[in-house]
Amino acid sequence: MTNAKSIQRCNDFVIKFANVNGSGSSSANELFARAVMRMGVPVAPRNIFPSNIQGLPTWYEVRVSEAGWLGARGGCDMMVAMNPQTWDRDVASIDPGGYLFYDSTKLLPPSKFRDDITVVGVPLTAICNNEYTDARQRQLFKNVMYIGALIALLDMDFTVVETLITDRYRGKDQLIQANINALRLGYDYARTNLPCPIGLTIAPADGVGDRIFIDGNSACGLGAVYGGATVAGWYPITPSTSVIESFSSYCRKYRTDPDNGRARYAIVQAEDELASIGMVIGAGWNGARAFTATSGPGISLMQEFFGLAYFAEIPAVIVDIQRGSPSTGMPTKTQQSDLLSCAYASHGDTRHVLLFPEDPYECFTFSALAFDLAERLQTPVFVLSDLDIGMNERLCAPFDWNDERRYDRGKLMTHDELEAGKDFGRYLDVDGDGIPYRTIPGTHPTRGAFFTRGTTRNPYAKYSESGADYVYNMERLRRKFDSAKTLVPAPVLQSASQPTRYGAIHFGSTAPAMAEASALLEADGIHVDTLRVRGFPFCDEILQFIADHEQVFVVEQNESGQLRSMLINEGEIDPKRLIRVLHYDGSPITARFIAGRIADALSDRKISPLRKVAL
Amino acid sequence: MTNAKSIQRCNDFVIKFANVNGSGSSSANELFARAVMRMGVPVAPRNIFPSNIQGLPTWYEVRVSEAGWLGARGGCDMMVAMNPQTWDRDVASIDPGGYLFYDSTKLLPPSKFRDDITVVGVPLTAICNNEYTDARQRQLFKNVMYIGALIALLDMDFTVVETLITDRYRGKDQLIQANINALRLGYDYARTNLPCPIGLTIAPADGVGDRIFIDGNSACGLGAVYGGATVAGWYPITPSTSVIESFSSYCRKYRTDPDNGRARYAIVQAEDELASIGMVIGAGWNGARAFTATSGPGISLMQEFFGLAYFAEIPAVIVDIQRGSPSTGMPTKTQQSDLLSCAYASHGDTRHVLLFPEDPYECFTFSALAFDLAERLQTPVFVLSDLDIGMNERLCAPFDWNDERRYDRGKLMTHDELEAGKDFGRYLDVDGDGIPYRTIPGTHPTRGAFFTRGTTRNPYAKYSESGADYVYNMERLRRKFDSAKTLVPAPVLQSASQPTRYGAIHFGSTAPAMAEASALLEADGIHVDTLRVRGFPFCDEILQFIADHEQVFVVEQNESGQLRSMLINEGEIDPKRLIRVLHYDGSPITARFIAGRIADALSDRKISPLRKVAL
Amino acid sequence: MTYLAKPKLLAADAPRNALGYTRRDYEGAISTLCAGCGHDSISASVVQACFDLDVEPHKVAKLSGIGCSSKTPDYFLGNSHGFNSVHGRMPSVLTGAALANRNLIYLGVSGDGDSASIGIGQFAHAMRRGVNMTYIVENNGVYGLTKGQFSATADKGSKSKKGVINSDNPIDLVALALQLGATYVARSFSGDKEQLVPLIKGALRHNGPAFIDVISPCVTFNNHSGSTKSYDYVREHNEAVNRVEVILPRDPIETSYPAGSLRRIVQHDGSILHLRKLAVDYDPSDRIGAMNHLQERHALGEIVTGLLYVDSSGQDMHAHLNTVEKPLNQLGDAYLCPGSKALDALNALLR
Amino acid sequence: MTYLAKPKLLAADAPRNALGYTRRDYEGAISTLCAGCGHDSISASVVQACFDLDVEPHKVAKLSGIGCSSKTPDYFLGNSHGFNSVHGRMPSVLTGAALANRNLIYLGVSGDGDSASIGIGQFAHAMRRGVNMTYIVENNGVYGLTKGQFSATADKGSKSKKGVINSDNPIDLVALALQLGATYVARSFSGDKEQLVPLIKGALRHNGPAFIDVISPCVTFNNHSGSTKSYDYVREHNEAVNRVEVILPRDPIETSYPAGSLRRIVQHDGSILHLRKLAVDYDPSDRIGAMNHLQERHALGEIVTGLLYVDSSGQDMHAHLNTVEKPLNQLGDAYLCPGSKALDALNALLR
Ligand SMILES: Cc1ncc(C[n+]2csc(CCOP(=O)(O)OP(=O)(O)O)c2C)c(N)n1
Ligand SMILES: Cc1ncc(C[n+]2csc(CCOP(=O)(O)OP(=O)(O)O)c2C)c(N)n1
Ligand code: SF4
Ligand code: SF4
Ligand SMILES: [Mg+2]
Ligand SMILES: [Mg+2]
Repeated sequence: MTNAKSIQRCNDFVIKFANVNGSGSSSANELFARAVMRMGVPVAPRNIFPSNIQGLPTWYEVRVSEAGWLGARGGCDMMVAMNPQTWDRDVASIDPGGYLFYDSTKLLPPSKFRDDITVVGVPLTAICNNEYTDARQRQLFKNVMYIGALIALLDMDFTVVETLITDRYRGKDQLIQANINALRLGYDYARTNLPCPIGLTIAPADGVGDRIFIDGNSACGLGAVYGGATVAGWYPITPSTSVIESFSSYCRKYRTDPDNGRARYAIVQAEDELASIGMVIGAGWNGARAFTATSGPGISLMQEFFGLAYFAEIPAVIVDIQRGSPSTGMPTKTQQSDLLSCAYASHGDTRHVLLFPEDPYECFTFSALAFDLAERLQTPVFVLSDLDIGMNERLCAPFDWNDERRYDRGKLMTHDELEAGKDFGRYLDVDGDGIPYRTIPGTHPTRGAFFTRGTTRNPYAKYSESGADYVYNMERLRRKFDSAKTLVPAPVLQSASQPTRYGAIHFGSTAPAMAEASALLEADGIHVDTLRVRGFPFCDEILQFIADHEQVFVVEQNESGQLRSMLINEGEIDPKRLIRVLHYDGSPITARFIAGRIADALSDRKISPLRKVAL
Repeated sequence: MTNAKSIQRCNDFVIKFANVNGSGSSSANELFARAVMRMGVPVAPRNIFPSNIQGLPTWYEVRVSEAGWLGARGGCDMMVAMNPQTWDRDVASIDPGGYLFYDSTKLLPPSKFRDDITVVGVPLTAICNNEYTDARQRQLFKNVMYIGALIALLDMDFTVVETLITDRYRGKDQLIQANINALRLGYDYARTNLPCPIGLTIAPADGVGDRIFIDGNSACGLGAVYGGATVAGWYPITPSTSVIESFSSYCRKYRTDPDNGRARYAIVQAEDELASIGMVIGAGWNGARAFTATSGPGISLMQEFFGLAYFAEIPAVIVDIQRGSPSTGMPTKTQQSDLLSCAYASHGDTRHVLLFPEDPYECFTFSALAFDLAERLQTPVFVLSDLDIGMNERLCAPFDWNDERRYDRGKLMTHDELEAGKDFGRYLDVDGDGIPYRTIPGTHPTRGAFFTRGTTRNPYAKYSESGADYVYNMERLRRKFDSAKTLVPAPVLQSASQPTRYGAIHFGSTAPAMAEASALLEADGIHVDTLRVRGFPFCDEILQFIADHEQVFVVEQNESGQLRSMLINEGEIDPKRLIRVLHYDGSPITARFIAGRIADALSDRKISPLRKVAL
Repeated sequence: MTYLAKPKLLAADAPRNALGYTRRDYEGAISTLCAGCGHDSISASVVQACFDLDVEPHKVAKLSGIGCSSKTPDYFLGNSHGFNSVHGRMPSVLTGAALANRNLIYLGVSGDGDSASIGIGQFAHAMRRGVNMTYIVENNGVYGLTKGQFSATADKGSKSKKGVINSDNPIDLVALALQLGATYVARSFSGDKEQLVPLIKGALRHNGPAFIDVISPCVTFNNHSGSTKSYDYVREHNEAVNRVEVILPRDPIETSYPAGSLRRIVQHDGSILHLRKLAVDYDPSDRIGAMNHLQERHALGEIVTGLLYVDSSGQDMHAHLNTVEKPLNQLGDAYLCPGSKALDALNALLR
Repeated sequence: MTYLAKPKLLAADAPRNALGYTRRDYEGAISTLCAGCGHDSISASVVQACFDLDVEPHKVAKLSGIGCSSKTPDYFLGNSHGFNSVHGRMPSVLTGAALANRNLIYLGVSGDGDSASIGIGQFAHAMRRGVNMTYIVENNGVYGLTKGQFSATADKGSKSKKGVINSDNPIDLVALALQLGATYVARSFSGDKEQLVPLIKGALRHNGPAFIDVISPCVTFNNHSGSTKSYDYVREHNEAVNRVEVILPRDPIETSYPAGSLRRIVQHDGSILHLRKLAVDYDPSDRIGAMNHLQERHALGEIVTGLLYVDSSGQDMHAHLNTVEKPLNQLGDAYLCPGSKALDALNALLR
């Protein structure tokens, strides 16, 4: 039944699981991905799920790549079709020569299949039904069972999965046995009834190294713990909710006072996003490190408060897990489309500090760093992650922390300095960096108290309606923003194998696809230097990179080229030199897409952007 | 007591009244400005007031200009110093050779004066105290009294003011008499005890023509009435509140059903701005013309709803009277700093239609037009006025209306079309302009109903999470926005007296200062073509104007050059070609400032903007 | 699931109402909610109520916020215009819609998170403004769509599925509605259609703000023991004060009932509410008494259901605003635009 | 007016409190409010209360929203940190501040527009969350700073200065506070310092959410006849249920009073509230009874003032969250950062 031109690949293919939302398949699928990783083969899984709790279709796409490409690839070499609702499109979506795995309990007419793919059937339901009586069990173990079958079909190491199961349910021996049995049932059936392995196989390798496997939101939550956050005000919204769930579970683990079991943190689920950010600002004003996590709609609701924190100069950290927008948009799809609404948040002239993590490692690092920056700069700092990074497990460098490191509380005027009579002007620029000193409420009985407000005031925080005071303040805020350029993470340069006139700028979750795209292009003899922007305001290296290249592609996952607009405005760049490469349909960007667009642009020289696609 | 080098000018000077907030001086001062206008001399008054109800200093600056310059001029030829609190700065702010008018009842030491100005004292308090017993009367009539004195000092026509008073208090004869007596008291005192006239005089002229004298907010409210607005949801905020006050009083006047006295309109003071815009969107969805008026903080709070209206394509009109920002900023000062937060309002990729009125005439016209555009384009339309236009009376062309004109309800699918079986796809682009058809709830018993949502849906308004549907929609929205280019008012070109390589782009309340600046520059032999932008998206003429000039100055009243950023982004313009001329201290921009900046730039050729003042 | 095509066949003998519509004509898209979700029963009750009242579907506007509950308007009245707005802001959007056209029936559907958490302000102000609407909160004590966090209606001390105990005081939307001026206030249970359907009918025929708090268990996240919004808990603690029957003017003249047992309330539009007293002697016209009763029973852990308060004499927002009879969205140019003459006259005054 | 320098001279014999501070040490910048504004009297009462309680000024954090009322924190306690946040959002900002440092005294000042209109949601949720604060609403029934529009506390039927009649139902913040879980609820009148000062003192010493609604006439926009928030109206309709006296632990042992006439409540921090009953026989420990009384009297047009409800056993937000004693904003790196070892262990689990 395997046919001639069927795909033959080892450690380099995409397998997709089609399931029903809420059917408990995700943990089984995740088990599969981990198994691949444990065998030393880099793996990149992605959930594709609806904005719904139960009953709608979901997919779990696993990219296996010994070469280490972790971006979405596109296409599908093998489909595990467990959802009747989506059978037709699932079958249609298999690459020619690919494989279809299905539950062969019910007979399906040939019309339901394709003759250019290999069909692998296992009577999962039948097996389950005579193994288990309880309906929920039948459902759950069916999932484990197809994993078992896949182990055989892909020639994987059974013991690896066994160990995973044992680790996961440590202590619950019954559960362990039950799962392993189900696994075994599927494995044995395949071994005895199907030609194993098929053309797609997974062989032990050592492509993983010491990397860890975790989702970005968990990493953000952990980063907030390490960054010293003690207060979180939040409101649930997909895809950011798990940031707080992670923060609270890590806090329970690391921040529970050993002596009395009390909490060294406070997490409050607010009534909405206005209250969440209000709490963060109140806590920041009062000297605690505070943050919130949200997504697009929350960013819109917080605008007024962002302006207050900016103008009154209060530290705050906002983790924005971007999703398909505008409005409610595509709440369970990914996008990088909140840059403008964060960078220039709130009415009037404002500029905000942004950080762009590329993966869970940077989600951890930048989330921790954000608190230092927020206190150093006394302003809101935004960590702009997205659903692709945030809600998918990703292989990344292990987290590290330097125990010598101390939190940078920024310019805090102390009780003793005040006592010694040091001049305190809350909004006074004492050393030219635009950053004034602040005091924490309660610092000194008679000195250092001031009145915080969103209105104009003089350098000594006294209410003022004088244009001169206003301009002094705005110019200082501008200097302060310039000071931030050297504090945000520097960009990461990836030079082509040989000097080139072409460059590409990207950021965040585009990184893995960009890296792979560069390789694809190199293979075609197209050389492109790439620069990954990691922070805003933009430091000089970024502008230099643009100056050094004749044409620079700006690769983004939004419709209007938001980073490009910011580069043009902040860097005074001629738009003609920056070419948009935009992917924004809600799916993660792929190397194929990027390479294709760049190649096209360079080939047919249609490189000057068209008016109609202006920002 | 008049000294040699004192200023001698007729119909061309600035007189400033320094008063205390809440002392009832404003109506007297306004009387003065109107009198100048009635004498046929163009006049431009401006209130300078604090964010406070009573007791703080206010100023009323009246520019008298037979040449017709209505922008703020700067400087002060005569100060009417009625506020002890601010005496010193007021005296100091008089131009050398200028005049000081004060209440000479209390003797002041010479140190309180200057010897390079002419001092004119009238014992106002003394006169009042032996004329009136009631304290409030003493206060009020003192104001009228100094106007009387000014009539004599400036050689104005007493009867003109008499008539004004008679008109104002028509029917209240006692009040008329009392006021005229007070006026007379001041007038006679001056005539008999002071050398009249002084060097500043007002002579009859015919510089006013058929122009009218009204503030921009009243004009916006009237425009909404003419534009067919029936629903207003609002929340009080300075400086926008009077837009609604005007709308309601004009509605009472023009929209009260003659038969039964019932209202052909509904105005609801909402609990906050989120509710205001929510009501507007609900009403727009249901087929009524609805609007709200607000200012910066309101714009920030409405962001989420703007995104909904944009994405769900619901007509809405927002009148934004801009004020000093960010945050609470300078709530009683003027600025043009909400462009970015309106143009790209809400998270995700959005673009909104903006209109920029220059004066009350355009406030009226554009407010009315906004409702046609909102329904034609099925999207929010923003009228961006500001405090300078909105809260000051301004001479402008008389309002006009073409009775042939019918409201453009846009693409509405009717009951009969549905009945006839016409295909209805709520989000389907049937003719390439990107604008779909809509139905009003209740249109047809069994056809045309659809479910409105902020999530992605297919062209037939069915819920969808498909990337293809999303992209179709985003591309259509882009086409729709392009369609708007030809619908917004075209820019106004003012060519220099001779061909020039230099151009200046400006908008809104900058207009009068820009016009005067051009004249000043022409006088110095500097020729600049000016283009006044009146709408966003930008039509081709604007980009052509930029293309046609080597250097283009972009004159704005904000700190970052927001219009410039939009021009660069939307027009793909090389930033180097656009030079910022920014005034943002909260005071209205002046011709002196603009001309000075442009002259400097052109002289010392420091014309390429510096990195550090990027957007 | 929207993915499954909806069976179109219809029994020939399906009952039809006065308009000739069958129940099917009041249904909507197929629900995508979890099997057993209380919200689906409420949708069914709305369908039944509209069918019984011979409501013309296109004369109904259904609006909601965001949440599983707010999705439901997609699942009933497919021939009515619907608006799934933004989270917590349905009341303002509905208010605007009601201003635009006073002649439609406005049905607002929301959740406890949507109305008691993010939306509490708009809820409160819609009530006090007298918006003529039926406001249904599908109350499950949690945020279903975001996977089960406590909402503001969760009782103090109740346990989440993950075992967390809620320490905040609950917001009782019925108590608020009573306090803020709703003129028809009821509470019911999604599991009791017999009680719910007439309550919805009465609300749809009521003039002014009608609020119904429907306890609607979330089977996926809040149906465990320790929850006070589970099917079991509500069944055990449900204390119905009365049963309602809605009689339309066109209905046959009612037979007489033993005095005292029945209370007859004629609504603004001529429809009649028959209230059959249950357990306690309860006076639904005494607002303060109602609040008192509610609070006392709540203190005892009981859930008071039924028509708790009704004032059929109340005025609605349009009465306050004294707007014309004709819907504002139907006034022609001539009625709205004062024209050029008026403008010339005005110009004259401004010189 | 901030423009006038403040006279610095101070009578040598000015009374000093236990900390050696004079009343002047509790004052702030000179008020810029209208002469006669009720708000200024409240500021004076705050000054008096803090002076009497020997509060260390720098241990107080004063927060407000936007409005004339919200400006007042600038006019008292000049040695306390203040935060004039954004309109209607003081409660969330204060909540965050309270989370950061549990050891300061939190004084939230707001207006009726700030709290009952735009801020009603945050008001409600701060109460139900049990934030340990004194929340004062300076209630004048209008938006003073924007020139006199009705606020949501304006009574139905009351007349605006421009002659408009309010047709919306009023929001009674005291009734809401009682319903939502405030554990110290009072109403007073800016014109009655004798009543107000002790109420503020009791609130400042209360553990948990203490709410005081102070009717504070706006002389400029809402002091005319037809207003139910004018000095005259409030004086005529003020019905005080009790008088409070706050006894600190360090105060001399109190003399005995005739039984019944006096009620003694010991607060969490040892301070004692002496309640002297007035007119009616009123039980300030009966929450439901309090709501009932309030509503009944309101129906009669009376304004019930005094300490309406107090529960000295209540737990505050920090108790709910079980946070450590030491303020979170004072925990050093060592207490917050798990360090590299923990991280290595965690990495191991993630492979
Ligand atoms: C501004 C905003 N914040 C958060 C969300 C995420 N969100 C969607 S539904 C929901 C809560 C819904 O709870 P409820 O109203 O009780 O409805 P239920 O799902 O329980 O029926 C939240 C927080 C959102 N959509 N918009
Ligand atoms: C977001 C926002 N909307 C509107 C305003 C304008 N505004 C300032 S104060 C105020 C109302 C204040 O009323 P209240 O809280 O009762 O205080 P009062 O002045 O009466 O003491 C309003 C609407 C604002 N500052 N911010
Ligand atoms: S999650 Fe809960 S509320 Fe949402 S559909 Fe499922 S059962 Fe219903
Ligand atoms: S306007 Fe009213 S509230 Fe504001 S300061 Fe004046 S009197 Fe007080
Ligand atoms: Mg819920
Ligand atoms: Mg007020």
